[in-house]
Amino acid sequence: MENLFVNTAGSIRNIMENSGLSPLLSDAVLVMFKLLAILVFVLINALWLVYMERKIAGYIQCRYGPNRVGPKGLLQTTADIGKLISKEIIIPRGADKILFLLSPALIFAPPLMVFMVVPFGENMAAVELNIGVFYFLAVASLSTVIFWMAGWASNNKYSLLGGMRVVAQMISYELPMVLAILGVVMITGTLNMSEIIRAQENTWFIFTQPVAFLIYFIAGVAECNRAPFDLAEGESEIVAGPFTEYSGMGFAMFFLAEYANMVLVSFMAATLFLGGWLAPFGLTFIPGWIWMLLKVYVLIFLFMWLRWTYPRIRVDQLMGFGWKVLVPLSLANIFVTGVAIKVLDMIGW
Amino acid sequence: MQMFGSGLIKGLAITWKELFTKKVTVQYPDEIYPLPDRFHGKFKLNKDACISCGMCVRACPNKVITMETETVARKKRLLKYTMDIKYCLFCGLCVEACPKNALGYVKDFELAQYKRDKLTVVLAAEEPLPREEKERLEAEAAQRAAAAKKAAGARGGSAFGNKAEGGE
Amino acid sequence: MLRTEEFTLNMGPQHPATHGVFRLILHLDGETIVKAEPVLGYLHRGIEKLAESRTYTQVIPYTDRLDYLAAMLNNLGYVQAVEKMIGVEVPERAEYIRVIVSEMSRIASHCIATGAYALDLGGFTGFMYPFREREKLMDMFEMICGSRMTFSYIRVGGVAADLPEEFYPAIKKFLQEFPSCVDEYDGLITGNEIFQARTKGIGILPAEKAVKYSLSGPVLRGSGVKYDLRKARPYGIYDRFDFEVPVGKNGDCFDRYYCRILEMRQSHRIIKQALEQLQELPEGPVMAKVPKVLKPPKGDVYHEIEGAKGILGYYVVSDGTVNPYRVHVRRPSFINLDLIDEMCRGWKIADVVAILGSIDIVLGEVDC
Amino acid sequence: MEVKKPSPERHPVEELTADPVIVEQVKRTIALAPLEKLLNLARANSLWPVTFGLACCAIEMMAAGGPRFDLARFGYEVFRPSPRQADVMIVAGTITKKMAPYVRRIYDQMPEPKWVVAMGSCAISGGPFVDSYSVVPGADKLLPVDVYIPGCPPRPDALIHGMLLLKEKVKNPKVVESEPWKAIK
Amino acid sequence: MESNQIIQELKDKYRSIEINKNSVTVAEEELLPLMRQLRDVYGFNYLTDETAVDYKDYFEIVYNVCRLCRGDMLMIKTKVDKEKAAVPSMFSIWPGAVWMEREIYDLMGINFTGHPDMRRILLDDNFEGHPLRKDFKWTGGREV
Repeated sequence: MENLFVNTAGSIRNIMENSGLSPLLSDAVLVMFKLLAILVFVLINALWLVYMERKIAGYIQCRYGPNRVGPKGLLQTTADIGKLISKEIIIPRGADKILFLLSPALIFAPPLMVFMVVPFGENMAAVELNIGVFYFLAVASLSTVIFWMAGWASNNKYSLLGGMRVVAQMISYELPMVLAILGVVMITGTLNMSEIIRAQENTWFIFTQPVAFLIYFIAGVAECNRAPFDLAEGESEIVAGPFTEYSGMGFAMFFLAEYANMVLVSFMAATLFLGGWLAPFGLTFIPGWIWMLLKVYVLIFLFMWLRWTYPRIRVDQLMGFGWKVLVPLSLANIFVTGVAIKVLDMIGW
Repeated sequence: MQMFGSGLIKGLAITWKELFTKKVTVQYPDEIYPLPDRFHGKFKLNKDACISCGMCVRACPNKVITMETETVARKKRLLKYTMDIKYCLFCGLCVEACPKNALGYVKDFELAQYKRDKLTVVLAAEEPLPREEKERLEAEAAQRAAAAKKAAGARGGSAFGNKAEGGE
Repeated sequence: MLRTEEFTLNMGPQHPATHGVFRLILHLDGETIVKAEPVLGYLHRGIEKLAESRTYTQVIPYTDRLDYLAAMLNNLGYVQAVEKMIGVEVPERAEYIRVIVSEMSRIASHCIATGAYALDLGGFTGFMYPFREREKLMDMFEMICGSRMTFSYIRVGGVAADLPEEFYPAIKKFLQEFPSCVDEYDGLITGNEIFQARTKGIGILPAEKAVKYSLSGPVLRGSGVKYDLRKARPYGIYDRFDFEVPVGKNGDCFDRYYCRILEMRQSHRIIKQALEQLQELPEGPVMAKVPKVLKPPKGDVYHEIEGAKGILGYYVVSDGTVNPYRVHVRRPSFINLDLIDEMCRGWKIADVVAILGSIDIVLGEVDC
Repeated sequence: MEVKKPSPERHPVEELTADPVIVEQVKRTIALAPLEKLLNLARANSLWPVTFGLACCAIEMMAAGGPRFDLARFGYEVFRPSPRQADVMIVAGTITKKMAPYVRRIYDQMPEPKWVVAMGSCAISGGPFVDSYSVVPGADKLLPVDVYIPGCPPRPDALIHGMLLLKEKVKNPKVVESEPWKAIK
Repeated sequence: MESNQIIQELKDKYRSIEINKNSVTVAEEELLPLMRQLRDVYGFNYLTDETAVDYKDYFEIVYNVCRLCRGDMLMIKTKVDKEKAAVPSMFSIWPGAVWMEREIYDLMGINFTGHPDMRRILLDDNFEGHPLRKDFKWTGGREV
C-alpha cells in the first residue's frame, strides 16, 4: 500500500516503453497523467471542503449543516456547482470585458501550478524540482494580481475597494511567510521539498521552529483571505469584495479557488513543519501519503475553526499587525536559528 | 491584564465545546415543535355557534373579515364569512371580540400558496334560502308569535301588577 | 500636482450591515470617511396617520410593529399613556405580569443587538448563540399570547390573558440557564482581543454632547450619563425591584455594547424578583373594569418608559371620540441616529459598521 | 382566448418556420429536456437567497437561519449580500414607495433563473399598512411572485414551508395547479 | 425647585403664559427666551420630545423638556396659526431638536426659522403635501 501510486506510475511507463514510445515521450505522457490526477484531486477536494466547512459551521453553531441533499447532505456542493454552472453570466455595462472574463479563468492557475511541486508522499511529487519552495513562493504571489484584476474590471466601487484591500493584504503578508520559511530552509540547507521532509526524520520542524510555524500559519490564513483577515470579501463592509459583480460560473471559480488555496497552504505547512509523509512515533503501517492527507485535513479544520470563531480585523490593524509584529518576529526567528546553527556546529553536533 | 492571546484562546475553547453539545435544531418537515394552545395560526369558524353579530368585523384593525347575512323570521342567518388573510395581522382581536367564541385558531401555520387569490379564505358559505322556504319559516314564526301573545294576554290580566315574567 | 479625489460610496438601502433599509452616503478619501450623510424613510409606513383612523384598542397591534424586536415595551408605553388619560387602576397581578413580560422583551432585543453586532464585525458564530437563547424566550411569548414577535398582549387596563400553567417551569429553566449563556457571549465576543481592537476607542461620544443631542438608552449610558427612566422616574411598579443601572466610562463602541450585556443581567435579576413576588400574590383579575369601547375624556398626555433602545415616549391627544385625534411616538432609534454623521467622521468604513451596530437601530422604529 | 393544444406530430416550432434546418435544430435541443430536469433538480436544492430584509419579517428570516429552524439543512443558508450571486429574493417586510425602485433594481440585477418569495402580509398586499399613503400594496406590483407566505410575521418554519413549495415548483412548474404540499396533516 | 414653583416664577416674568392641567402654553414671541432660561437657570438640559398637532384653526407645537439629575419633566406648548406656519427652531438651545423638527416639517409642514438644514427627512423629496395634516387626501392600496 505504501507506494501504490509509485508502482502504478512505473507500470504505466513500462507499458508505454514496451509499446515502442521513446523514453522522452513516455516521460512527457506520464507527467500529463500526474497533472491530470492532481487536477482531479484539487477539484474534488475543493468540492468536499465546501461541504465540510458548512457542516463544521453548523455543528459549531449548534445546528446541523446541510443534511437533506443526497445521503447526509453529501451532494449539496454538487447541487451548488450544478446550479452555478447554469446561471446567467452578467457582464456589467462599464466593465472591462477582457479582464472581467479573464480573472475567474486565471484564478485557478497559481494553486494548480504549485501543486505540481508538492510531494504527496514518498517520491510521489509530480516533478521533483530542486527549488520547490522558491517556486511555491514565486507562483503563490501571482493570485494577488488576479484578485486585483477582478476588482478593477468589475466597474463597481465595492469591488475596487475589495481589490485594493487584497493587494495591500497579500503583499504585506508575503514577507513574513517568506521569512518564516527561511528559518526552515536555513536548517535543511536545501529548497527541495522531499529533502526537507527527509531532514525531519527525527524531529519535525514544528518543534525546532515553533515561532516560524505560527508566523507561517497566520500569514497563510491572510494569504487565502480567510477568517480574521477576510477583508477582501468583508461581507458586512464591502458587500462581496472583488467578486461582487460575478455571477454563475465566474463566482464559482473564485469560491472554489479560495478552497484550493487553503489546501495548498496546508500542504506546504505539512511539508515544511509537520514532516510530510513521515509517520509520527513510527506508526508506519499506515502509508505515508495517508499521513500527509491527515495532517493537511487537521490544518484545514484549524482554518475553519478560526473562521467560525473570530470577527474580522480592520485594514490598518491588519497592516500594523503584519509589519510591526510578524516581520520583526520572523527576523528575530531567523537570527536565533542562525546563532543556534552556528553554536551547534561548534559543539560538533 | 491577562496575556494578550488569552481571549482568543478562550473563544476557541468555547467553539470547541459548542462543537460537541447537543444540537437544538427541530428538523421541520419531519418533526414539528409542539405549538402552544394560544397559537395564532389558521382560522376556523364554528358555523352554528356564530350568531353573525358582526363584533369580529368591527374589532379587526384592518377590516379583514367580510360577512353576509340574511334575516329570516327576524333571526339573522350567516350566509358567507370570508377572511382576507393577505391583510390579516394575526393579532387575535377578532377571536377575543366574539361573544360566542365561534371564531378560533387551528394549530397550523402552513398557509403558503402559489396563487394570490387563494389567500382569501372562505370559512362559511351557504346559499340564501329559496323563496318558499322563507315564507314557510315566516309563517311559522308569525304563528308562534301570535300563540305567545295569546298566552301572555290570558295571563296578562292577572299579572298586571308585576311585570310580565320573561316572555317565552 | 498629485491630488487625491474624494469618492462617494453608497452604503445603500440594501446592505448587510445597516440592520434594514437605512442608507448612509459616505464621502470617502481612500478608506477614511470625510462625511456620512444618512438617508431615512425607506420604511416610513405612516403609522401615526393610520392610528388616527383606528380605535384605541386597534392601535395596539400597530405599536408592535414599531420596534419589532421589543414589541412588549411598545405596547406598555402606549397603554400606560392611555391609562393615564382614562385614570384606570391596573390590578396588582397585571402589573407584575407586565414587568416580567417587558423585561423578557428587553432581553430578547438585547440578544439580537449583541448578535447583530458580532455579525457586523464578522463573527458569524457570535450571531447564532444569542439567537438560540432568543428562541427560548419566543417560545414563552408564544405560550403567553400566541405569536412570537407581534404580541398585542398588554391592553388598556391590564393584560389580555393570565400566564398559562406551562409558562412557569419554562421561565424558571430559562432563569437558571441564562447567566451561563451570557458568560458564553462574554467569552466569545467581549473577551476576544480582535473584537476589542475593533470596538475600543472607536466612535467616542462625549457625555455632554450625548445629552445635548438628546440621545437615550445604552447609547447615553455608554457615555457615562446615569439616566434610566426605570430609576429616574419609576413607572408601574419598578420601584419595588432593586437593580443597578450599568454605565460606561469613555463612551466608545465597546462601552455601548457592554452596557447592553450588563443590562441583560440586570433584567434577569428583575424577572427573578418579579416572579417570586408574583407567586406570593393571591389569584386575582388581570384586567381592570374597562368598557369594551374606550372613549377617553378630551385632553392629551405624554408618557415615557425605558424602551430597549432608549426613552420611548407616547403623546396621545384625545378629542372624546373612539379614535385618537393624534398619536405621536418619541422613537429612541430615530433620535439616537442624529449624531451618526459626526461620530463617523475620520474613521474607516469598517468602523462605520461598528459605530452603526453599537447604536443598535431598528428601522421600523426609525422610520415609524 | 382558448389555448391551442400543439398537435403531437406537428412540432410547435413548425408553426413558426418551415425551414427544415431550424426545425431539425430545435428538435435536437428538445433532447435537452432531461438535462434541464437535472439542472432544475440542482437549482432546487441550492436556492441562495439575497439578504433583503425590510422589516419585522426580516428578523423571522434571520431566525429561520438560526440554530432552532436551521435553513442550512436544505442548503439555503448562504445569504449572498450581492444580488449577482443570488437565486431567490425573499421580500420580507413592507415595500414603501421610496424603496420600490431599489427593490425593482435589485431584482433586475439578479441573474436568471430567479424566483421571488413574498413573505408576510406586507409583501403580499401591503398588509396592516395597506391604507397608508407611502406603502406599495404588495410585491406583485413590482415583481413576479412565485410563493406567497401569509403571516404577520410568518413563523420561520412557515418560511421554510414556503421555500419547500418553491423547491417543488422549481423541480416541476406544473405543481402550481395542485394544492400546495403540507407537512401538518 | 419643584416644577410648579418654576412655573410661578416664569409666570410673572413672561406675560403670555397660560397654565393648564399638565402643560404651560406660551406665545410664539416669548418661546425662545423662556426655553433658554429654562435650560440655563433651571437646569432643564434634556429635550426629550418635540411634536406638533393639527387642530382645527391652529397648529400646536409641544415640547417636553426634563432635568437628567432629578428626572422631572415639563410640557410647554405654543400655538402657530395655519397660514404663517413658522416657529423659531430650538437648535440653538438643544441641538437634539434638529431631526425632530425636520420630521415635523416633513409630516406637518411647519417651518422652523434658524434651522441648519430644513429638508424632508422621511418622505421622498418630491412628495407633495404633508401627510399628518387633517386635510391631507390620499388613496390607500386596498383592493375593494
